[in-house]
Amino acid sequence: MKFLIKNILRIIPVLFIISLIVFLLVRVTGDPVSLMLPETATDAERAQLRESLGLNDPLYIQYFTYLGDLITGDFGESFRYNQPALGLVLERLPASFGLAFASMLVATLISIPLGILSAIKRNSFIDLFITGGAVLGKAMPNFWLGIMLILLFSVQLNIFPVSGTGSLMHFVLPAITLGTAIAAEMTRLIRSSMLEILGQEYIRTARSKGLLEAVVVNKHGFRNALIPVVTIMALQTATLIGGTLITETVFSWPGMGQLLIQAVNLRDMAVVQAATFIIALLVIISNLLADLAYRYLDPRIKYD
Amino acid sequence: MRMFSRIEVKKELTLEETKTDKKAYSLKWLKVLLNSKTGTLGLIIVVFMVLMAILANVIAPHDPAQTDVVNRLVPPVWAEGGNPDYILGTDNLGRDILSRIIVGSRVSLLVGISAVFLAGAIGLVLGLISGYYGGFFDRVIMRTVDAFLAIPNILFMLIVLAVIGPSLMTLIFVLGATTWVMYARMVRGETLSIKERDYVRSARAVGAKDIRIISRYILPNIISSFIVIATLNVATTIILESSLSFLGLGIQPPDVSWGLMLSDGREYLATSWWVATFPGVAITITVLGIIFLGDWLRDVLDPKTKTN
Amino acid sequence: MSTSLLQIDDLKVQFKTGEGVVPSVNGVTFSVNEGETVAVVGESGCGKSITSLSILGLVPSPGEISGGTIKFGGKDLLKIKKRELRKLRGNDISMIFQEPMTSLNPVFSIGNQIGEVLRLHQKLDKKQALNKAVEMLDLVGIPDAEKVVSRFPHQLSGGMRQRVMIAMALACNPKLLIADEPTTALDVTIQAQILELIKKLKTDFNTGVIMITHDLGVVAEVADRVVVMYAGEVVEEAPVNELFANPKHPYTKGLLSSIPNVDQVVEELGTIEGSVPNPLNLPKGCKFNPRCPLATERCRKESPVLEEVGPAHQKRCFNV
Amino acid sequence: MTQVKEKKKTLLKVTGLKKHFPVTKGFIKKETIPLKAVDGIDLEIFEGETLGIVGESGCGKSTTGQMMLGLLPPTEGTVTFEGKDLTSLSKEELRRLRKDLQVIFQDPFSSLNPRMTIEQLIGEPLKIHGVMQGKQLRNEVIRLLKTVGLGEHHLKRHPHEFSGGQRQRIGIARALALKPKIIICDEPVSALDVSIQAQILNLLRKLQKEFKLTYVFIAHGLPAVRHISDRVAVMYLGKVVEVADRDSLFEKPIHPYTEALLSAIPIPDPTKRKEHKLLEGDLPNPSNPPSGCRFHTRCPYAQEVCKMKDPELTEYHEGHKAACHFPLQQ
Amino acid sequence: SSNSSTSGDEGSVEKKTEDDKELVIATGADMVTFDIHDHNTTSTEAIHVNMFNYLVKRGEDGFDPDLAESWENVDDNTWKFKLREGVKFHNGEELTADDVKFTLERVANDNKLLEHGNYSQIKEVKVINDLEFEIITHQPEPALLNRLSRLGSGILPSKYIEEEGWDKFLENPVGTGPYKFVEWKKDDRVVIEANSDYFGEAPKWNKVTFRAIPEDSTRVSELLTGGVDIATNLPPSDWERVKDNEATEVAQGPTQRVMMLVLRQTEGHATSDPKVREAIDLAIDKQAILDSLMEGSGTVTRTRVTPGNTGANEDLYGKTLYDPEKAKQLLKEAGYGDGLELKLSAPNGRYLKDKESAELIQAMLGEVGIDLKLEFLEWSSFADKYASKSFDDMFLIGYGNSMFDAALALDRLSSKQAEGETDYNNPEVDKLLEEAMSNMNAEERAKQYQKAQEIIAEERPQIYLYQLDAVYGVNKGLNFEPRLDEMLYVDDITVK
Ligand SMILES: Nc1ncnc2c1ncn2[C@@H]1O[C@H](COP(=O)(O)OP(=O)(O)OP(=O)(O)O)[C@@H](O)[C@H]1O
Ligand SMILES: Nc1ncnc2c1ncn2[C@@H]1O[C@H](COP(=O)(O)OP(=O)(O)OP(=O)(O)O)[C@@H](O)[C@H]1O
Ligand SMILES: [Mg+2]
Ligand SMILES: [Mg+2]
Repeated sequence: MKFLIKNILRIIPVLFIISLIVFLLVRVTGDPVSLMLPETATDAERAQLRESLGLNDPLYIQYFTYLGDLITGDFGESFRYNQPALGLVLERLPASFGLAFASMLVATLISIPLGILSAIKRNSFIDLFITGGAVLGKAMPNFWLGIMLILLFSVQLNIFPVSGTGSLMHFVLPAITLGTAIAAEMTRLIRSSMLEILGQEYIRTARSKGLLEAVVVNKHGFRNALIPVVTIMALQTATLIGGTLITETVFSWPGMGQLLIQAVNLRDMAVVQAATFIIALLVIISNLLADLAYRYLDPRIKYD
Repeated sequence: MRMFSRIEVKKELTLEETKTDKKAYSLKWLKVLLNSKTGTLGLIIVVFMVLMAILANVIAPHDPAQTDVVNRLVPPVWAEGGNPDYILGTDNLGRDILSRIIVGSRVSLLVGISAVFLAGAIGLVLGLISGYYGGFFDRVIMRTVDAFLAIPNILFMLIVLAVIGPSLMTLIFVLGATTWVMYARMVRGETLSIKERDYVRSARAVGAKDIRIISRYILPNIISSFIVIATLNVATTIILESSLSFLGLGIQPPDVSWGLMLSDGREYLATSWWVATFPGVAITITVLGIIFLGDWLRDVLDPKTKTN
Repeated sequence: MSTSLLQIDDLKVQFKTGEGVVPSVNGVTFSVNEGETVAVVGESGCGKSITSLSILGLVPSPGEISGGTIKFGGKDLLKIKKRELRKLRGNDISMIFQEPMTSLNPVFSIGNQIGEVLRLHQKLDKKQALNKAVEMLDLVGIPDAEKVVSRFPHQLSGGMRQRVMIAMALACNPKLLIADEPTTALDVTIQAQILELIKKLKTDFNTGVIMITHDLGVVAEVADRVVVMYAGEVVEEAPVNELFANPKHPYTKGLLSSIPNVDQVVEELGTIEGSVPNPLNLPKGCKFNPRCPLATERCRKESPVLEEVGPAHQKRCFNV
Repeated sequence: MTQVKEKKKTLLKVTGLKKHFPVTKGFIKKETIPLKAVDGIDLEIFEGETLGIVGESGCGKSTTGQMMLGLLPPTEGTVTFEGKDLTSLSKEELRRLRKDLQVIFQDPFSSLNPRMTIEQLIGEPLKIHGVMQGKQLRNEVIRLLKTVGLGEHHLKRHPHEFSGGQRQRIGIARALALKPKIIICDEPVSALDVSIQAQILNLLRKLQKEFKLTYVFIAHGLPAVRHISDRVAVMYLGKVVEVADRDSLFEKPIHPYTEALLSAIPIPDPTKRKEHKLLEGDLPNPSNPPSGCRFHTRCPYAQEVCKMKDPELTEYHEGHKAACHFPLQQ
Repeated sequence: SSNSSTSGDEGSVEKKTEDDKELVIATGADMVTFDIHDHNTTSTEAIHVNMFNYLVKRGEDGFDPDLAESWENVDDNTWKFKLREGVKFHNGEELTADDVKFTLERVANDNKLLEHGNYSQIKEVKVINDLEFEIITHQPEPALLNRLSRLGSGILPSKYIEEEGWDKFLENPVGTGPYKFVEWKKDDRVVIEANSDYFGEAPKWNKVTFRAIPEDSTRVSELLTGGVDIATNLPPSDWERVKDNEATEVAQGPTQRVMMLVLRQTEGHATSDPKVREAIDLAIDKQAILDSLMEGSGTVTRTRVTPGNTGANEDLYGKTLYDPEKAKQLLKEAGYGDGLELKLSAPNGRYLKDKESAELIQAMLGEVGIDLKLEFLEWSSFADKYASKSFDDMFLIGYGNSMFDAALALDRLSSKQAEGETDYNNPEVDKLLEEAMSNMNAEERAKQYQKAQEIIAEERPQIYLYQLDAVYGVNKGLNFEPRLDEMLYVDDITVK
């Protein structure tokens, strides 16, 4: 409990810096007025809008106003949807979250067995094959893989729906698309983590007890290998969410990714800010969860 | 509690008798390299790609921007309807895909390498300061790193590029400015651990100044892990650039990059496969080469494995 | 003389590495009897651990056993099936390793790790295994055994962990216990506790013990018989008193003169010049010749063989 | 022996030396409880002598050594070297003083920068202090190498090309380069093979004679300490529990801990197998040391008072001090 | 073309049949809002038209009644309308003149609304009785009916909005149209269902879903697999594939969008020389661009006012100039014999094949010795520059015209509007446009516009390239006719 509180407290300066980054990204770099008004708007109208948005204040004042709003959860209104930006983002959260979760699941299901296998069959043909596959998985851009999967599994084979949401089947292709790169990363990681663990003395101890090799690997080895993997998995959350930007577009998945891309394109900065902030928060929370999992997995930390 | 009171003296070859003049040493390296099949392959690929980029203008059979409206979407030479003029076929504007790949290697590698350089430089300096001096700097830098890590790279880039407009320079800058955190984290971690090693203590004991300790003791000992990570990141950056192209924010024509070709060609995946496939293959091979090379470098440069 | 429990004959182990073949064990021969403690001494890298790991078929990966036999209970451990060997491990033959800090799995409780052997070999259920684990911990002198079973390795001190390792090794009443430098990582006060414990258990259970060490003090303390190794070979073997009183091999002599003694102060320690040869580039002839004060032309050309020099005393040297 | 000591002048003196490490408990956020690694030590080191410091792992030997060198700022107390208080010197002054204070580390593998050649490693101290350069420097390096039994042909090699004993020699050469007055040897032989240990111990003795060096010799191997030291200090949990000259300490220990320590050492003579006076239990956790006399939890002679009162270090004989309520011999 | 490497059995989709009462249409972008006055996107309106009705509809020639039964010009500034009786909103309320007043005055008065500029001509709506009202304009407004039959002209339920508030309306919009709102899942789908109380012909579909699928290839794949019945904006690369597929076909038709280069005539720019402008025009083979990038669909043109628009000059339509030799000649005459460097800014991804067109144009201009530097901008940056009129020599843009009137199309070329952008200044054109603006004589007005177009085509402040076609992928079981206004009236789509 104490641990949680302390970590949450540590998040505050991070959020503060994030707010600064987001603010600078959004305010310093662009003037949303020209996109918010019709082409026919007069200069006077522009000036008025600028005034009413507070864009004429000095930057630091703008920042503090913005920070003040932030604390009250007010990210401003989306001018595209004329709705509070935060609400829009939160509305999309479940879709993105579901996709991210499914992808993580896919990644885990793929990477754990393959990672372990290639570690125990180190330097064999299988290892080379899996390592090669992992590199390939990493080298394929998301959008390309997504389109290929659609062409193969939906258009040619007619197994999965092409796009959109609705059923569990709809999850399959986007989750594979998004999960592949992460699976690739994780496979490599599990492999090296496993290799390191398998060289540890307690593995030799386990063998000297007469345990089956499978037990040695899966019980004594994997539990330990999992510890660094969990951390990396958490670090992948950012990548994962970043990946949704593209995957959601390819599969017209109604999540935050699409919202964000359009918001950026239209300079709907309230939404951009809200979404960036929420995403950052999500990443931070998932890191926190990973820390918790870490503590659970590694008794050395639990009792320190 | 510090647990290891006595140092593990591990299976250390006593190399007293080994003759190790410089030449033999480099030969050994080569031997080690050739011993690793993937490492050799990686090196060959990377050298090939770099040469291709350097000599692009000389070896490209066509002007990569030259459109040929009559010969649009010509399939590669070996496929039915192929044209020997265009070995890998042409794209929707009738441009020679092979030439575009050759010339595109320039931008792709340039972006990958420069961005990594930039990010690496920022990360190295901040990581060293953070790890070596600790204290307030460290806290500020590390919280900033956390903040950056919480915002997905691609999102960061999306926003900046959309707002200030994509160009080669901004692209490199933005890629560099968002990925420095990885290096900073890694450098900081290594610095922290090396700082506690006895050889750093011994440097202090003989009266070395901070600058000397950082430059002669810490830097040389993290540089190899650094190089490994940087190498691998060149690959990641190349892929990232293609994703940005997908979002319309990557390299802008008339510049060509593999990412751009791949992204443009996606429209033809179902009908004219070669348009997107070849740049994709170029990316894959390069990434493969870089990763193999990086993995191998990891093995060779790591002093732990070196002695064994 | 009691019956021979383990008989190692002409064991050869080599490592095929990128830089060449490392012959780390090069024709090692010795035996262990029931209830007897055989100490194997030698400098770092001379092949002690590899020899002991060979017995259980645990030689790490680029290494392979390239010759010899290891007879245990009439069977050659190098020929039997993997499954049979696994049955012996932890049951008839068990091992303790040097590093108590890293030999226990950090993520499982002590009880779990000790119980694991019992469940496996004695087919106990979880509950029984746990009870037996507590019993074993008691036996090795761990206070509060009931509590300790549920702890994790990092919560114990080095000495406690080594006791846990011993408890684990002895859980199935093995006939042979291999202890690979079990006290090297421990402080003297703790080392003394552990050595006492091993001595006591040996007499209580009549277990044969192979004690690997490079501390001649430890050897003098616990061994019945001593095998001295150098560069992958046995250079001398003798009962403990005989060896200390009457070392025959120059290497053994050098070793004995080079240890400082708390009991008596000498102005200068005896030394063995030079250092252990690179296993990739072993000297011709007697492996010890470059460091040997008595080396002759013959030593540089021919390899001596292990020969009897007294009752149960063998040495590998041309000099008399 | 005692008369000799009278004449000797104190080179280095520590008084009331303490080091408390802030140990962060909890995973990320700190909740600091001090780990009392060194908790009030007074020691004197006389010119030309070797002071051995022994004690179990974690009792604060290295920490003391580091503070003596000025590498670690003490939490409390002073370190006086030739009349100058190291703790009050500026960073730059301290750096210059380093010439006189050198160190040899335990682990020959991690105490040499793997990326430097032997020439650089040994020449570096001279270069840093601007003592010499160029040809002269190189010659000096070669001379140093020869002093420690290595040769010119080793100049261009890197540490990993040497065996442990050789590396330790390189470390010694590096420490010798600046002609220091005192060398703190932090377990210089613990990591080495027996046959090599003897070489290094002999070398250290030879150098001491040759260069009139003063050593602080930290070790937990009592035989080596006895072999090399003139005086010995025994530490337990951050405190010195007994200090005396060598023979008096080994032959007539006063503190029960010293006695136990001596008894625990295996004697390399199978005919002298003896019953050990075994100590119970382990070294307690230094961040939560026992009250009163820290040794009382393991002491066979402990009584009530030991739990309550921390005994003072008292001189029982000439130069033989111990901190115990129930000293073994008076 | 050569690129038909796919087989015909891609996607085993069935043809649409009679008893299938549901229709799914895939669009490239999601609807923007249900605030009909606060968007200016055709694709949003294309959905709205099924839920809302205008007062009048554009018909074959002239205008047809919709909510308004009849209308007349009372005077230059006053139009009188009579509403159809018994029209009900989806929530059951009756349509009255008050609703019209509420709707039109809102957009006419609120300058924050995106459509304000197109309705600000209306001064007020005077309610006569429940069914009758008058629209009074500030100035004579010859194009009023054009304005009332386009984007943002749907009539809103005043009572509902006043009582429940805009937020409620936006969440649960109510109109008079043949289809009622069911749900809108942003960036996913808009679902509407048949309004059984519709005053007109009964709706043909029970349920219609508009799915937003931004990625072209995904949209095509959905069509091929039967996931959707109609896919808009079919990328040319996939036409063959869609045609080859047994159950799908391609439907195409012209749109209001004309692609053009806008040239700066400001002093100091080479493009201020009419010879250079002509040379550019002559150097570009527009038909070749259509052929190579759009599979030949689209129509070359020398005017922006295409057939179907009031004031169209059909003589300039379907015509194009291409004469690279002459272009070289002209350049030489203009003093650029040894080459000329110009800069073209173009949006990337905004219009069909915009980037590729610019690249082809670059190549074609290169042939005649113009070194064209391309600057591609992602749309929002492009829009920024557009608003600040800060393009260099020229930019590529595709204007639409939802008004179906020349006024809107040519307005930008009046010297006042052109200032800072093209700096085109021709008093004659200015005069023609000015007069036509408020000329209530339809025929004469058309003449004025046609004349202006002729001058513009000669002087080339804008070089027209071609009119774009809209291309749809359609399930073969459906009758679907693309409309010039790109609206998707679902009741016009029927099962064969
Ligand atoms: N994984 C390995 N790869 C290559 N050579 C190895 C490996 N493991 C051991 N060796 C070689 O085997 C030899 C014997 O090693 P072993 O571990 O038996 O030594 P040891 O006598 O136990 O030494 P120590 O006292 O340091 O434990 C060493 O010289 C080493 O070179
Ligand atoms: N930098 C540090 N931070 C926190 N605790 C430390 C630090 N350095 C040492 N300690 C702790 O201080 C205590 C004394 O450490 P020190 O290294 O001086 O022991 P030592 O007697 O030299 O032990 P060893 O024989 O293992 O070298 C130990 O408990 C150790 O864990
Ligand atoms: Mg060993
Ligand atoms: Mg120490």
